[in-house]
Amino acid sequence: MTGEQVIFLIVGAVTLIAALMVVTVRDLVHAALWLVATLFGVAIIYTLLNAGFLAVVQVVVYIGAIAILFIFAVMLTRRQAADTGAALNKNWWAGALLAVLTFTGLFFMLQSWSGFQKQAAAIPSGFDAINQLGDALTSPAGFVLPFEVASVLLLAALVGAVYLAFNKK
Amino acid sequence: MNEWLYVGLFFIVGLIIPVGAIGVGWLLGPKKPNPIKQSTYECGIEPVGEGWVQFKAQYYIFALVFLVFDVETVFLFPWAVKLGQLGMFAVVEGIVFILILVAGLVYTWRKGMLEWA
Amino acid sequence: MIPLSWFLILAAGLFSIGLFGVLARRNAVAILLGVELMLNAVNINLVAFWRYGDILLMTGQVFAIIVFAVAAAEVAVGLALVISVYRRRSTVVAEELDLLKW
Amino acid sequence: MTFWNDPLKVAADWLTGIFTGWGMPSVGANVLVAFLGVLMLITILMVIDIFLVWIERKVVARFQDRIGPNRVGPFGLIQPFADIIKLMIKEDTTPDGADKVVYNLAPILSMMSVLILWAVVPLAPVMLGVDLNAGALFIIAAGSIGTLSIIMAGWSSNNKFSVIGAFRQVAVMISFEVPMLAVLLIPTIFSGSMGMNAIIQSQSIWFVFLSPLAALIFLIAAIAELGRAPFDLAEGESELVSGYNIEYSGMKFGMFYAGELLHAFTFGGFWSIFFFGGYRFFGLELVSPFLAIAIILFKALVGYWVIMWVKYTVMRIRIDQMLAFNWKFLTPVAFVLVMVTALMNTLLRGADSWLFITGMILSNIIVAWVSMEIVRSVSKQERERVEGVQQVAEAHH
Repeated sequence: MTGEQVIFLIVGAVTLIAALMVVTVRDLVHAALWLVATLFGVAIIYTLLNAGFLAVVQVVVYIGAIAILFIFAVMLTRRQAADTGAALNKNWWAGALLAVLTFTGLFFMLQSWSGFQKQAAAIPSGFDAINQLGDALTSPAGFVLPFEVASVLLLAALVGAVYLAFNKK
Repeated sequence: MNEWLYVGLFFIVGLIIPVGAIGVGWLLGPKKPNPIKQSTYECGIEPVGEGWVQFKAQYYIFALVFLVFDVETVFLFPWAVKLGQLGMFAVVEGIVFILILVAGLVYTWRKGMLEWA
Repeated sequence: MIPLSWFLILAAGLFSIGLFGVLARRNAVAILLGVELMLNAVNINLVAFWRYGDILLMTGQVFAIIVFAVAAAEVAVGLALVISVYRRRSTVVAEELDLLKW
Repeated sequence: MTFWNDPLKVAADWLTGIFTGWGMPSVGANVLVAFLGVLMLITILMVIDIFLVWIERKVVARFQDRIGPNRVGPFGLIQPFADIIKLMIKEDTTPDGADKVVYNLAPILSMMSVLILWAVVPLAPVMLGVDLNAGALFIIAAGSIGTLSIIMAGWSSNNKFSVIGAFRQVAVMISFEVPMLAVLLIPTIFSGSMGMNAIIQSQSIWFVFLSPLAALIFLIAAIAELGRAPFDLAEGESELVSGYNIEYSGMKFGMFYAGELLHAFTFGGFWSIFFFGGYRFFGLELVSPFLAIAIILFKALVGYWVIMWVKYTVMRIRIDQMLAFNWKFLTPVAFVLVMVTALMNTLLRGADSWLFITGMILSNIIVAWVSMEIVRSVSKQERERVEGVQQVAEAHH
């Protein structure tokens, strides 16, 4: 077993445990903090996939912005410091069953696929992901339209969210 | 070898040093807790109510605008890296991209959501 | 080296946990946390397929970045909805929001 | 390859030789040597941090026409060690109802978020740290961890003041992150890379001469990120007692405090890297790596001094003023500057370097002038409106 595999197993296990904590702990601030741990684990997984730029973006966008927004929202929608009452609803066992079924289904479906055990090719020397990404996002043959549409999407989200949450009646 | 391994070492050492410092402080310091010492500090008077206050919704608005601009600027970094080798077309693209988002800022501003009222 | 299967299984596990969170949590904010987990699982898949496919083809990474934008938009609007509901009904428990039941 | 030309590599090779001589596999030896190197760098940083306390106290004393610490040791140099011993032997209290794990984790994360910044700082042409190609964004990523640690500290203390302080601090930090990200695009545009070393290498003309406005916006945003005056309302002593770290004592408080000082020093360093050529100084950096380290540390100290100068000169402003300043002034100006810089950079490509510099400076001055004019006319209107209201009120009396 190589060093990378050991790191993957440790990080993967921690990520999955943190994800389980996200969906089960009662206190929502704790759930948000466990989400941060999960997201950080995913960022490490990106670095193992040689996608360093995405790992940094993951930390900037998810931990720096989305997790903060979650914590703010949790604090805005409660009247006392701690959460009380059950964390899960009455039909949680059905949800658990469905989740397990999904996982087994995905697992067997993937296992029957021929590329499942594929190994990664070596990275060509001089390969710079950010440069390539800049090319892909700006060349007319690439992803110019998604690039601009993303900005329209963000604009729509901003306008919609401001309107929804703070339309004074 | 993966350069991120070294960044990981910085994370590990960055954890060890403060843990060590706090650990030494914990070993050397006295440990005599009592209820008065443990009570939360409110300028010397008895704590009133619980340690919780309702927040202004304004905090959420600023976090929201921040989130949108954060994601946008992250999009712009690959564009900026490549800009030196691209023509006018790429510049116009980026400017349109920024202007669309500035429109969002202007909307929020005009709705009076950036006021701390 | 790590085979592709490890990443795919991790992503599948993360997705299933997220699905469980969406189906089983009572608090609306917690349901959105579950959605975030599912989006992250998708992103792991996208990046893994980029790395294990043609590395010069940036489609996987571009899609992952688009997913970041979509996740940001989803969180912004989703949480705004939750706050809006909280202001009207003073609760964020999904079961108690039964206005459209009948 | 002698020791004086590349000390780190010589030392690393020597240590690797020793470790492999003990029968360690070469990969393990490499990782261990890198670990020791990181440990050494961070230990040196902590020592610098201790002296920063002394520097800060001396400088603030001079600004306020005092002498500062001068009793313990020559020029009071031993004073910070006395402070540290005091912090260490203080009792470490935890308030009732605190969330223990989160409460203890917060100062650790706060310190860590500052220390990891040094992973991407190039100290000399042969000591690049980790030359990440996403270096500029890495700073922001580390800052996000710092933001998170403040929320954790404020929330877990179970104290109203610390929660309010934390929320204000976080609102300020995330708001000013936007103009900071935007101006980081400008060195990226000029150098065509986000890597710290590439940015330094392309500064045959310091970027401050190409874009003085960007350097200024970066400094303002950095001061706000650091939560220093005039943006330190989170710890307004008279209203919030001390902000998010009220309930911390002993070494845990020390971590927040030391983290803040080192953070300011580090951002002085980043300011010099992005806009003042980092370790470059008229070719002197090529003479010896030690000289290069001295240059970058000196520039970082100058940046730190400027941050202190602002801190002890300008008074604290209110949170509404601060957020309005950011969202209604700094952010639009930063984005306009990015657009103008991108346009000019493409228009002037291939032009003579003097023409390039002149064009860039002129465009900066025009952006600054136009935005100041807009602010002036808006504030004039506002003043007239306020005076009109006052006159109406007086007429009623």
